[in-house]
Amino acid sequence: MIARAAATVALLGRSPVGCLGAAIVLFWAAMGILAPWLAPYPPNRIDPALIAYPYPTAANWLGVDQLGRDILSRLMWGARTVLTVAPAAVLGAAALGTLLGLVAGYKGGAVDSILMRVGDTLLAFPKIILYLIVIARFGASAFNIIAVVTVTQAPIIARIVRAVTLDVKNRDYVAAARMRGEPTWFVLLAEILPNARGPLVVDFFLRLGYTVIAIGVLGFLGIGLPPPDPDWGSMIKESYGTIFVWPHMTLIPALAVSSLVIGFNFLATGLREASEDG
Amino acid sequence: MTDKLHPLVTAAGREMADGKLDRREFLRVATLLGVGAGAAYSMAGLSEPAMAQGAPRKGGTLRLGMRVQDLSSPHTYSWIEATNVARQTVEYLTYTGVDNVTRPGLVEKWEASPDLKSWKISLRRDAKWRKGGRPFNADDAIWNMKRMLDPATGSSTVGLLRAFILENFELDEIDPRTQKKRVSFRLWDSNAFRKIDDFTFEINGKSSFLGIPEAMFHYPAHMLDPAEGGKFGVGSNGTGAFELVELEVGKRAVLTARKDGYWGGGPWLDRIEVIDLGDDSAAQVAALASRQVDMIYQGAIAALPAAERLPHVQVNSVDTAYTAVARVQPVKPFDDKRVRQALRHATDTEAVLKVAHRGLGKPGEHHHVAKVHPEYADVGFMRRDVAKAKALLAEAGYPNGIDTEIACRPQPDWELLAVQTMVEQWKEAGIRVKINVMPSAQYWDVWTKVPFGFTTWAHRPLGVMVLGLAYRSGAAWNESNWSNKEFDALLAEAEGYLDVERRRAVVAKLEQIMLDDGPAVVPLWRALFNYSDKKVKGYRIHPTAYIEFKEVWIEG
Amino acid sequence: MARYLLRQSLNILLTLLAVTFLVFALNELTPGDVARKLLGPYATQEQVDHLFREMGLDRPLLVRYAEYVGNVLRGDLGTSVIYRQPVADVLLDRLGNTLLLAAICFAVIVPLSVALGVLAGMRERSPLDRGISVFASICASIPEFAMGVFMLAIFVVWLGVLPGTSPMRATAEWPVWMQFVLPVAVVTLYDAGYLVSMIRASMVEVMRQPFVRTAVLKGMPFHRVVTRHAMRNALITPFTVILLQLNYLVSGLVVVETLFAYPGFGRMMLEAALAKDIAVVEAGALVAVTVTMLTQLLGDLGYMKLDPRIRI
Amino acid sequence: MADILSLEGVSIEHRGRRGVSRILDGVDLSIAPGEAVGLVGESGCGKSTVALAAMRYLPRGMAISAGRVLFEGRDLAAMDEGELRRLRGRRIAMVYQDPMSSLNPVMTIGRQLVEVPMLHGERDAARARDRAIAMLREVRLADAEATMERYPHQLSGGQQQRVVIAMALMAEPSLLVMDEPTTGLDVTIEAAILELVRDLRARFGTAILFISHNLGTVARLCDRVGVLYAGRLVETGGVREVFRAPAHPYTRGLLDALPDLDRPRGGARLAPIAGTLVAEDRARPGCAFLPRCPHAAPAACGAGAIALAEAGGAGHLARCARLGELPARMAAATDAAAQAEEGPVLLEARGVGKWYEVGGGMSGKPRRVIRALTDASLEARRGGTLAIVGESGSGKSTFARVVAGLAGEARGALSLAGEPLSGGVDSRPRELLRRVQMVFQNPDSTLNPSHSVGYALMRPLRRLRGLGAEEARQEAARLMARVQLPAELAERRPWQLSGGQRQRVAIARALAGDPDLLVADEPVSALDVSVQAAIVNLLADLLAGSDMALVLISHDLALVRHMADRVAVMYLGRVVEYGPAAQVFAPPWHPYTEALLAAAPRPDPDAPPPEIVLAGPMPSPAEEIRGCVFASRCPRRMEGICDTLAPPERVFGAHRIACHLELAAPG
Repeated sequence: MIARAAATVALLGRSPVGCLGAAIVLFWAAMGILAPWLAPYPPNRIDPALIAYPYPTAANWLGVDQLGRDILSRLMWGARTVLTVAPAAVLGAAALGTLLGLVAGYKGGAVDSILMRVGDTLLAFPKIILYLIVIARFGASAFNIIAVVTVTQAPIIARIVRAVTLDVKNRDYVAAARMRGEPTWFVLLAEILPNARGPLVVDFFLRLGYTVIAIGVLGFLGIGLPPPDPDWGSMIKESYGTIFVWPHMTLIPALAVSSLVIGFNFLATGLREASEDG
Repeated sequence: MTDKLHPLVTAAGREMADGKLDRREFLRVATLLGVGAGAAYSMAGLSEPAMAQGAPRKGGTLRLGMRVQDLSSPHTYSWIEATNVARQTVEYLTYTGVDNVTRPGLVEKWEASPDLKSWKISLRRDAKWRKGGRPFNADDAIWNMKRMLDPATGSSTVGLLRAFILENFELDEIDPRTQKKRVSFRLWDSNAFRKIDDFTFEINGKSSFLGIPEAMFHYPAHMLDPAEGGKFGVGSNGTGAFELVELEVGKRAVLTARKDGYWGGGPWLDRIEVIDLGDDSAAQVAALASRQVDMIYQGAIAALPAAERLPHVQVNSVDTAYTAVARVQPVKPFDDKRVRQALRHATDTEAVLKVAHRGLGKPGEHHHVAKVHPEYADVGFMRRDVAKAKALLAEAGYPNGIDTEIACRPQPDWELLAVQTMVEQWKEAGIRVKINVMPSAQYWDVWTKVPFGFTTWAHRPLGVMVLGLAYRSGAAWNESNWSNKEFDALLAEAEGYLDVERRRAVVAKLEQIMLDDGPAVVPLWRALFNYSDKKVKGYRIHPTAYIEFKEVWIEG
Repeated sequence: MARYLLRQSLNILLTLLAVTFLVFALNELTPGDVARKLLGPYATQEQVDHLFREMGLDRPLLVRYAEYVGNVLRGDLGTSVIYRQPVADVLLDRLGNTLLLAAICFAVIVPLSVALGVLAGMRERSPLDRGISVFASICASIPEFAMGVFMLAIFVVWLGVLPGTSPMRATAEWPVWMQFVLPVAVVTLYDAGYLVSMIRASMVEVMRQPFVRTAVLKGMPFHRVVTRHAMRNALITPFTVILLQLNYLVSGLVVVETLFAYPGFGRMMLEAALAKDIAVVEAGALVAVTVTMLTQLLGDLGYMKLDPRIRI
Repeated sequence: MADILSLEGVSIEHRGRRGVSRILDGVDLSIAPGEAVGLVGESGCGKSTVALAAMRYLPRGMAISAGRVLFEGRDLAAMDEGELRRLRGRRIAMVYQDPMSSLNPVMTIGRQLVEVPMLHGERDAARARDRAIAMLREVRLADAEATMERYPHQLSGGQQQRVVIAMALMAEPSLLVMDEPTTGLDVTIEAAILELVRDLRARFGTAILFISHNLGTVARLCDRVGVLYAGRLVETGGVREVFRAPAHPYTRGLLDALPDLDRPRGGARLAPIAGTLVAEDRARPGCAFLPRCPHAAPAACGAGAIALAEAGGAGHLARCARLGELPARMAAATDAAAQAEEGPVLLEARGVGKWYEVGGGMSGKPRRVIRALTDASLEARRGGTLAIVGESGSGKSTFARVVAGLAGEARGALSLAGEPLSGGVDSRPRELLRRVQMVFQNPDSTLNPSHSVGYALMRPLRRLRGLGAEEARQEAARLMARVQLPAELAERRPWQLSGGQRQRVAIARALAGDPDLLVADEPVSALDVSVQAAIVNLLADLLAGSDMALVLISHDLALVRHMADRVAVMYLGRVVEYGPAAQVFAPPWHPYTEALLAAAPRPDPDAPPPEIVLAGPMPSPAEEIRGCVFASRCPRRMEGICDTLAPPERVFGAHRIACHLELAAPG
């Protein structure tokens, strides 16, 4: 396992795009992890004195927002938020989707039909409404956003896993496992699932990118993570009205969120190329 | 206007002469009692402010950026935006100006009985319906008033006039939820509205009420053509200066000038286009900057810095008693008044004003009476004192501070900014508050229920009005469930004084009670503001956010 | 074929029922009172109760749902709480605007992404491929709100050559077509970025197929191999995805519509959902789901047309 | 006359991320007009690269590093794109291994055919179309006009390959490059295609470069042959000289590793070639075959480049340093140990069948019944091998899966040592699972890529024999020794193993439970010949002296002949002939058995061409056939009987044949 991961990293090393992606993601991860130590100011500290001149200065490298909060600090803490919520949400979706996909693909028949139909319905459901209903009902919290993303993305992951399962379940080694009387859960988790790892890992990073966008959109529409803790989408929304005078307040978080998504997508591209060549 | 002065005008004039009545309050009372604005100004020794900003020019189109709402039922409007469109066609009986002075509208003059229970209203004779050319008469006015007070209509005017002219009665139906008979209301007397002649009628109430002329300026109190059955829409009849010619809810509305002559002079504009820009502040600025609109109905704080920098745009503002208060219900930990005090001590209202409202307005003083209110009493400005807040918390048994959650709305944006600013300030005193932002619609479902919330309170001309609505024990809108017997008693006393100085003395005590025991943090008094293109003339922003276009023109 | 269409129609109906019921039930879960909403925050409780009864909101959920379905079947979508208009009127108007925007975007996105995707995929890992791929990947990575912000900053704030909002109303400076430029550009860049990657991947796959070698070794010039043999095959897999964009273009433009104050379907849905305007939300969900299902159906039929191996 | 194609010292290198590797090393090869030259070798020897080099269509990363490829005397490398285009399709055409994927799935056959003349000067579309139809007739496609309008997926594999051949011949090229044109096709189809090519060659006089791993097909078609190993031509010469008197040890090894259709079980042990080709061998300065060569003398063989040298007859060259010193080829030794007596019946199948329902329900497709296996009655005895032979779709694998319990509930009765062996694996008790195990066909999918070899062996030991972790580890080591795998492979992952090693692990895994019955489904068909022989020997060794029974599923008659005690011949889900091996391989034959025997390729240039060539494809198993299932292709079909009445079973002792023909008992 470790050897394989190391091999993948080595292969990734040969993809310039993948390296760039990994570098961007690692950069933001470092920012997020080290925010408590690196951030020059508390992210929510409001300083009315700074509002008069909110532009980048020696004290506030990226300037302050309309409440006089240090943008760099908020950006770093925002990285921490998004890099916690997005992976948690995608992991949740991956766990649920993988389970459903394995069961649907392996069992086939009515179980498959029903699970896939439920998934299709969920996918046909206008997402924004689902988000709104859940958030209106249960409030805008990181947990609820994770839950909603999990539910809306799981069907897609289930499809990927189901496709792999349908392919793999007819492989001879699965037959061999059944012939030694392995229980279904073992066949699913030990024999089939590891073979979905490649597509799942690539999809994981792509999906992280989408999720970062989704969280940003929720923030931008004003139904994202609750203030005051910094969330890049909300930072854009809050300052968007001032773009004509203080564009940096909006453009900096917009650049941050774009770069992170680019990072994830490049990383996924690199991993895909690595798996193709490997 | 009137031949003889109402006795109270004379009394009020005396009080003013004695220095007991504020000049502005005298103006209000005098005009409410039927004295013409010009006369009242001269009685007060003031000159009426001139409205004109040069010679009006005829012609042109004004484009207003404002939500375009459904307009079909004016008597039940809940939002100023709707009335701002409708008002141009279907007018009010009176007009309360920026200066708090109520002037005639479709009403030419009014006279109140000495006990303020009976009001004689005379209509002007030159106001004509656009369609049919029939003059606006007493039947029209009475029909509209009665319709607004009919429980089936559901107009908010009821709340204003209920005590004056309505009575409760039991229906035969049983409410399955409460197992009691359902209660409804009706006019207390068949003579409540009595037509005297075609242009004169009488309003007879069961109690004294000074505010009748102001009530006629209540935002849904549009005078509709009875023939249209209370509905309003494109082409609807009206006495106003404009005609609604196009309406697409959520998109736009178009009004064009009336061609057959309007009683009030003007209008100058040929055409008004209302464009719905959504709630997004950036869209406002973008539209303003790229000259897609000439005027924005209400400025968002986020758009203010940009608007200030646009050379062709002017920011209009007016100090008001508009605010939003962070109020708590008496549940743990806020059941202890020391905790409530700590909340106030931990708040730096000047900073909140500066940060959240960009300094436009006045810092709040934690009692719900504003400097613009006539009976405002200065009981001292409460400076922020974090140490004291901490001490109070410790005293109350929370040495490590408290954790709680505040509910608020994302719109208008300054509210959320204010909450964030206060939350940050409170944190230093050990009051750790999470913010629960809920969509406006949802907030209005729970605003009287959440233990800790941040609620907008609109501008009202008198301080005691808000105190009565929001802080009296058991009042429907007492969102904080706060109950203080002494406060209730003093408030009743204050409401009984027409003499503003006597009222002020009581209000000072009320304010002190609010500071000591009250449920609210009042962070600021807003200055209402909006933006208009510099070529828009004749416009003054009104504390109620009403827009009247008949006097507005576009410079060439 | 007839059997397939019948089955799909049934499928659509079932999904519509499931989704509308879900919306109905979920809406029930969310706090709030339609009557209160209709009357505004300042109406008295009696007035609210009165209206509540009058609207029949005190009846059980299933009864109201059944009534709703009945009304819909009769063509009555109900009345919007926020717009105080028949839902159909509001919906048609907003949908019309969105469809116009969607049609323009679709007309730009599809040829653009097919061209770029094919160009990139025909020679895998060539400089042209690298260039297009990276560009597409970046475009698809920039969220619409960020892309909108960048564009706005450049073209409206800095250069001042385009209008900042698109209320679909010509003004002296900004004719309607100019108001379309920014929304279309944002949607196109974001969406085409994604499609180009899809089409490129499919094209790469096809170019590795032996039949491409067969065509080359017949003596066919490369450009004809690409246009005649590879392209059609390369469009089979992304075909559904391309059609699914219609879906996104109809119900997913909420961000762009909000950014540019464009009076469209997505913004309507957002506002309706925020205001718990159930009739509008339901109708919108109906439209969104129908569009989804129809694009799927269209996708299947198109598949069949494109790929003779598929029979339904 | 000048050579059509000649390769002069061609070396080809691949530059990839893993560095440079040499694919071809100094290959000299020439083809005269009208001549058919075969190129043989195992996978990875570089033979397909030769084909692509002949068309100057090398994959990305590959380039000619030395030598020239001349077509009619002109260097292909010197041609510009336009010249090349005029050459391709017009003067050189190619036929590919996988006809299905070589045809554009979304274009009609007609359009794809017509393209060729249209690309090469034809202006008149109607004339091009007529020509295409004529060519389809030339390749003996029954309904040429209708075929024009069809899509590739609507044709069978054999028909597709005929179309590809027609397309190649459209412009009457002077050279036809055929890269494994019959690989993946059933033997009867293969035989038909080979006959077609022979015939067309005679009529058009086209020169052919024929690339194959199958020595039998080369023997049947070619005039001359070249043997490639690790990118080097190790032997070349007339097909008769090379096959009769192979000079290079590798060529000898290839021939000796093949089972012989004419030698029954116990006749001989196969002679595998030791080891496998590894990457380092390509860069070896001396003989690339050195590490695997039984005759290697490192001093002579590893010293430096070895030239092709005369090896007997005219033009017969071989690249061996010890050419003169090699011992003469020896006849394979008989292996007495393998001739054990068959024991009592272990597996008994009575009227076993498996029908699947597809479609219907929510799939939206009409419900159909696939009759994969019908009414099979067979038995396998302890210590013996029951072989089931037939083409794809014959139901032989279904039978294997039914026995193994992988096909779920089946019709009929199946018993193991008298106890019922019913149901699928999910319902079988553990003891029964242990007693029946299986070896699968595909070495790529037989082992889970995410588990190590050790894990793959320990898991069944723990589950089926209930061993503890440490015991299982030791037992796994013993198992590996038993299948002759070095112990250090236990830590490896499947992708680090060669195909032969993987198949050994699969056998070890099947043996872990110490089964009574081993089912082997095409256990060697995906392996190179040299490796195949070793696995076959291993299976034979494992069976020898044990009372385990083997059910061997294979399409390879020679292999069956080599291994089986009893043979069942299946066609379209039915057993058409069944009996002891000796009787099945001797007349009387079921017409299908006869056709299979005739079609089976033999590495003998003098073997007569098959007398019977089956026409047309096998019917779909979803069709309901009232008469004999073989009737539609039977060369001896009797009108009115065979297609209406089910054939009677003719019994000659233990030998049964299901046929309407009055077959004579062996005299």
